[in-house]
Amino acid sequence: EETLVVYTSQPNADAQQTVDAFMAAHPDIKVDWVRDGTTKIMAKLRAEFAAGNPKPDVLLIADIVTMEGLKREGRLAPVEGLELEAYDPALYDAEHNYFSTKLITTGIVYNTNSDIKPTSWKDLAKPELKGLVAMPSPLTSGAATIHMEALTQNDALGWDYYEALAANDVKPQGGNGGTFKAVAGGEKMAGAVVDFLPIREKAKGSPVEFVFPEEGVSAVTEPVAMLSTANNPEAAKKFVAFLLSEEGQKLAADQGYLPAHPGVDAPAGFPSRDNIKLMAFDAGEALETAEQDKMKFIEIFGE
Amino acid sequence: MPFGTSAVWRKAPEALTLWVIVLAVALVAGWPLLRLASEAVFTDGAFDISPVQRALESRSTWRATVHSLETSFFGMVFAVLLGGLFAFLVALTDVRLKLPLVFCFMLPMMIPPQVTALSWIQVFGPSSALLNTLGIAPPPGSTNPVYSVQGIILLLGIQHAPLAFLLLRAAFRQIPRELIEAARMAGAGAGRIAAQIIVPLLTPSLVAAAGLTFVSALGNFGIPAMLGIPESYYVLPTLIYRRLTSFGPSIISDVAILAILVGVIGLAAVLLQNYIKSRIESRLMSKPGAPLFIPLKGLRPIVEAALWLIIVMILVLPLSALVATALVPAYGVGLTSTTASLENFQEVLFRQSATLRAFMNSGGLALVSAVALGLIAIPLGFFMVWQKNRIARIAAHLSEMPYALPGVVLSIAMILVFLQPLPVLGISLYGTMGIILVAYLARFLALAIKPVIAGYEQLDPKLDEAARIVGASFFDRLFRIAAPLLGPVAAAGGILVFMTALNELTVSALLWSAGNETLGVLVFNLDDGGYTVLSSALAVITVLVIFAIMLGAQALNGILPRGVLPWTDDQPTPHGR
Amino acid sequence: MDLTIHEGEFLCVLGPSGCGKTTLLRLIAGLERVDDGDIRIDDEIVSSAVSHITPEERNVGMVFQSYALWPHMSAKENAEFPLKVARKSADEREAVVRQAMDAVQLTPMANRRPSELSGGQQQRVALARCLTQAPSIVLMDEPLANLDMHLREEMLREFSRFHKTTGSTIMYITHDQAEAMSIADRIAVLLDGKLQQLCRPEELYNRPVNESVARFIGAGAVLKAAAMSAETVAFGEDVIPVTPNQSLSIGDAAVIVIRPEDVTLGTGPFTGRVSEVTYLGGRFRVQIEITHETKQVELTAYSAERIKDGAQVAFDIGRVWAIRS
Amino acid sequence: MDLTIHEGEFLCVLGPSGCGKTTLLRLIAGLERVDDGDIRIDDEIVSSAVSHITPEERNVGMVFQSYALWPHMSAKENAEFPLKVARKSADEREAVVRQAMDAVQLTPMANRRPSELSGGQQQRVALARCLTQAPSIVLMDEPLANLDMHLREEMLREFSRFHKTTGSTIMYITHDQAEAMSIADRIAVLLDGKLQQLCRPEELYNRPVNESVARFIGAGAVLKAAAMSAETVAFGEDVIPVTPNQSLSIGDAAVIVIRPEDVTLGTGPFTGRVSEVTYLGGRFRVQIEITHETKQVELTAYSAERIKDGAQVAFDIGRVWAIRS
Ligand SMILES: Nc1ncnc2c1ncn2[C@@H]1O[C@H](COP(=O)(O)OP(=O)(O)OP(=O)(O)O)[C@@H](O)[C@H]1O
Ligand SMILES: Nc1ncnc2c1ncn2[C@@H]1O[C@H](COP(=O)(O)OP(=O)(O)OP(=O)(O)O)[C@@H](O)[C@H]1O
Ligand SMILES: [Mg+2]
Ligand SMILES: [Mg+2]
Repeated sequence: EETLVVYTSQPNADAQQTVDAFMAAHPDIKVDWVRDGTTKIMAKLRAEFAAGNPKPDVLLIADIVTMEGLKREGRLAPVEGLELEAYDPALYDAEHNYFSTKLITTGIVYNTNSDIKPTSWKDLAKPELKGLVAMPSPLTSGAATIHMEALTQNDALGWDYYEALAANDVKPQGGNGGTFKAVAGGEKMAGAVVDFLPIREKAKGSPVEFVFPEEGVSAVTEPVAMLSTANNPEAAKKFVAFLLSEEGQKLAADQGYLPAHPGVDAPAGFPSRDNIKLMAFDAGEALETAEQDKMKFIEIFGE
Repeated sequence: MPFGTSAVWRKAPEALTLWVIVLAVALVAGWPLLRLASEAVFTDGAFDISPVQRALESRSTWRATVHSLETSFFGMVFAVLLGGLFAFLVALTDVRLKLPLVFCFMLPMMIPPQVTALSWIQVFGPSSALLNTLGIAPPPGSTNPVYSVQGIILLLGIQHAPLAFLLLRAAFRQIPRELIEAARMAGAGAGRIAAQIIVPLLTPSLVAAAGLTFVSALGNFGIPAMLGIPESYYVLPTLIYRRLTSFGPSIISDVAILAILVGVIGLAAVLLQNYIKSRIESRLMSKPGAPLFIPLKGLRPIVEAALWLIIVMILVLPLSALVATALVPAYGVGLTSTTASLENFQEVLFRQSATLRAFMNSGGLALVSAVALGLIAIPLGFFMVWQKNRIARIAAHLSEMPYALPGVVLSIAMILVFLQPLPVLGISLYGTMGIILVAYLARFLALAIKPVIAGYEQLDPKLDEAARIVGASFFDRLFRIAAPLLGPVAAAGGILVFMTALNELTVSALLWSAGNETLGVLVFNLDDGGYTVLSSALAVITVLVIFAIMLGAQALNGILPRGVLPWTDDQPTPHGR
Repeated sequence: MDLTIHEGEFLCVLGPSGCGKTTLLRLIAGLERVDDGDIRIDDEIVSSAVSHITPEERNVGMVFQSYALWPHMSAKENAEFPLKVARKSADEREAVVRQAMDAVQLTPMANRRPSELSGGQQQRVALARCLTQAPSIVLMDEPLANLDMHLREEMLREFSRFHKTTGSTIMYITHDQAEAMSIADRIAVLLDGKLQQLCRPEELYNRPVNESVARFIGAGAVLKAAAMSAETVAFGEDVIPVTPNQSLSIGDAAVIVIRPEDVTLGTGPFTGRVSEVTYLGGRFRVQIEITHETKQVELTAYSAERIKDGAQVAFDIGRVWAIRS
Repeated sequence: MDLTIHEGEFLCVLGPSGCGKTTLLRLIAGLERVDDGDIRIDDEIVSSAVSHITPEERNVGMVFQSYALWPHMSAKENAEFPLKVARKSADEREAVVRQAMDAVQLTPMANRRPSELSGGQQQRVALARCLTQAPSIVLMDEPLANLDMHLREEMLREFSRFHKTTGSTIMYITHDQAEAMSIADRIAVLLDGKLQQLCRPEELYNRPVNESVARFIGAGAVLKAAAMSAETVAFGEDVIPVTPNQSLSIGDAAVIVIRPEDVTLGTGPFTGRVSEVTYLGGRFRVQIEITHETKQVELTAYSAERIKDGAQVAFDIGRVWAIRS
């Protein structure tokens, strides 16, 4: 029996489902998995690098910027022979080092008690919402970093937009969970947040609404990659292939995420895949500018 | 008389014990920290001071340092005041219902800090079920008042007050009443007695309590993360966390540098403690005396009411908020008779197999850590205080560092050291429960030995001398004099370790692996994944389990030695009546 | 127990170990509450089953048997504390403390902590603390137990001086009977939890009220004997004179108290065997074994010269004290 | 200081408070290390600047001045501990402890904790603990300070018995000189950190080696006087006989030691004014003021009768002790 070690930032239940489904498809492979936030998983992995003995074969984390960084350090190994035809080339690395598995978009959430219902990113900078907007900090959340990069790469928004938000008394609220809680709890009326939280919780009765703003959304794509130090590259490849297969993509949809595969139906509560407009995003550029953008962010929001 | 020949053999057990303990401490606490520190100054094997310079030049580093100092300091002051007040009333006066009172007072410490923070947020936010029912909820959109420096200080204080309480209660009990009576006879009023007699007499324990609560607050992540980050108020642990999010290859060295900064602050605190202790002689002289006892008379109902009000504030309110959240189907839904259900409990208890496993794992880890550390504390204190052994002293000081560091940092240090198979033994702890255990041993060492050392410091060393005179060997003195005298304190420390380890999150977060998940990790992961209601349900279950354990231990009280259970009431009897 | 101390009196309390002397002082100080009965100071009830005035309001000073020094304060600070409490000016404190430290001969060690002092020095700090407080009632629990003879005498002289100048009432526990006799106005004897006798030292020594007190106070033999007349008791085949005692009449069973001073060695109608000789410094204590009422009993006498153990000695007995038993 | 204790000897250490008696015991017990010099037991060096045998290996027993009882053990358990340490069987322990508790008369309180005992009872627990240990060398630091006279005597008798039956060497600190004289084989006098004299009690009392010892031991006056012959010294306008002393020759400056026993009141060539009379129980101490070498000095005498303060008395002085000064 082979053992495959997976480090993932998927929520627990999702990770368990994914692993169970994979093991059902490959009964000869036993999967050991570790789940934690992307930051912690990366800290753990970094420590393992430093100690010279990284454990995982496969990495399944939130964003491609991190993957890009690892790729440049030579920590990843390309996986060949996958069926990638259906996928948007923007969703995987040209050298086949990492592959997006789903789309977790960052849009706008608002409390149903709110007087105004924002439909555009710019609405968050309106005076009616002064002091009432929450957003995750890129210093805490990987998704928020991508979001910042996407918005600042966008000509229509750019840093001016962040300046306007800062002027509107927006204070970055930790991670997505914190932002969502602030809005759902009524402390804030609106905020930028990843899609699945409000969509799921709304279904259970939480007083929130999620909108895909007209400028488009940023997305983290939960890329999967095999490490160059993988002990079990064969199984790793099978795992990657499984996630990108239709079966794997259906699983993501069942879990309540937008699948990366355009041919797989979006889960309930999401608009159809075609109606979701993604903002353009360049991971390589993001990797280069991320550090200094964070500094800029700090300057603007005065941490 | 055959002195000379046997001397070496007679001393062997003593020397052996000392070295075993010192080496154990060095292995679990010293080595990882050293390894971590080396990461700060070595980049790819080459000595490189530039990351240190960068970190020290960064303004955010200094701002976070100042924030850390202020929250830890005031958190400590608050914890010592609150814990000291309870300790005084419970140890020396005739307030009734001491058992439930202490029980309830200890509970906040058993609740993971992030859960505490969460529940306080829920209590005071605009959507607070409680405040809404009372009609005094702040309007939607107003900032939650607990998101503030004061909020952080308040919660750090409440979270750690039980630590101060336990240390000080034992100390209050040891004050011979005649020292207080002498002051009363001189006409001194209560205030003066408190300030000029009791406080100095309590010095070792007060300093230990202050040190422990300060270091706890310094290393606390959950509270400043939940309450500070939304307000962009960073302390060192949260700054470290933020650095972790930079993902780049420099994380480890950045983190190591900040960790060293925390370590330096912790060390400064230790040195300051030593300085204060050396200035104030508070060793009681050994003529035994009956303990002090203060009847409250007419004040008793008022005092009792005030105590219970505090309990309501620090325990019932946040806990009920937590329960309320656990009962609703989704976060933000109001708790009404129609929305309330036990669905979340069923989900975590019966549908998620990890829950049961996590309880077993955490329980086992906590138990082993508590017992092991309780056992180490007694000889370590013996060597350090009664034998005035320098090496033991260094080991004891070293043991405080891992407690001051943020858990993430400690676990990184653990990975750095224990990833590779152990030399000689050839087994690898990484990816097993073993590494979590080692990390727990390192982390909670301070919690276990501080109370014991403070206990030793209040006792007259003549008690040991008298035993040496009658020819008692090292083990005789350790087991028959030191252990019974310090046993209750050590056990109390061990129970603290157990309770804290059961809920521990930040250390195990990086160290767990599939099948080895701990309770704290489970609670955090649920919350982090957006399942706040499930995580609340699990937190409620955890509190209930702890409650049950405490009750179970209470049932065994009859067969346990006196004073072992920290919450039990061994009320001093008024003598001569 | 009913015990009245007069204002300005120096009262010693004598009693065997564990008889409740310390407890008595604690009751008077207000450190313990009474279950029954009452304690008055200046005719005011300070303790009773229902009311209780706290120690700090009583202006009572106490030297504890265990000293109760505050380990965190230097000798001087310990002594200064009552003055600080009384809000005395720094100058005044300085003067009073200096005087007290001089009185107990601790000025050179004024800045040491109690743990750096010898046992006797610690006890002297406790004394100094009591002196500075200068309370109207002073309770002392074996304040000189750890001091050498000369220091003891000086301290006693200091207490006398203090007693006279301040007019304070002193209640003093000691195990040294000679000390008690020498300093006390009156002595209270506590036995079996009861006050047995309260009177002037000479009366206590010469006329103990009952057998237990007679045995407890002073040395010597306490023997059963029958009263032969109002002024004689049977002793062996002889009679010996007794101090006239109202309560004693002919034929009464009595106990006689033969103090060492009542026995004169060398000549006399009686003879006995020396069973033990102990040097006491300057004189010897001689135990003489005789037969009295068919039992072997021992008398005690003092002798200036050493007498050989086992020797037969002649002796006479002076006028002794007899109590109806 | 050079001090040799013979095996099986009962040695008392006398010295003023704070002179280092406790420290001496602690050095012998091995609780303090020596800076210089050495300590030998049975000719083996146990302490020196370079080597140090630990207290637990010395088989030395000690009664601490502050008792050092273990608060978590009952009185009985405190006493039993040395036997447990010596791995005695339960039966044997039981028997020995019972005997020791009986000896100190604490059997009824055997199960109390030290904090529930009176001061004297605590001290007796400390004694019992030392008795059960039965070490070959026993160090006692004022073991009877808190006990009443009778208990003290019984304890002394118990020590004597213990001393005789076990043949152990005892070193005993006390402030009570009569106690020291009565029990000690030899007495060591420690003054100003030096061993001044080490000899048998009678010799110490009668022939102190120097002025300081003379002042410290016993009561009485120590006066300067010129030697008139080998057997007389000038006293006022008269001469008084002195005990022959080798070291003294005519014309030497000397100090004379006039013990109260040397002064006979009533008749004699000298007169003085009674300045103070103190009752001691059975006898009075009388202070007589006289002029000696142009200074007012005080002599001490004992009297069986009370003498009026301020009266003029005639007195004689017996053969006194003179030391070359
Ligand atoms: N821990 C200490 N530090 C400094 N000096 C000390 C310490 N302990 C005792 N001393 C001093 O050493 C001297 C000798 O003390 P020691 O206890 O031996 O006296 P002692 O002869 O036993 O007196 P006492 O009869 O009063 O008990 C004293 O002057 C005392 O002040
Ligand atoms: N805390 C206590 N609990 C119970 N009994 C006590 C306590 N303290 C003292 N006793 C007992 O009360 C009795 C009286 O004690 P007290 O201290 O008054 O005696 P004392 O006359 O001062 O004796 P000593 O001369 O030995 O100091 C003793 O038999 C003692 O055992
Ligand atoms: Mg007493
Ligand atoms: Mg001493």
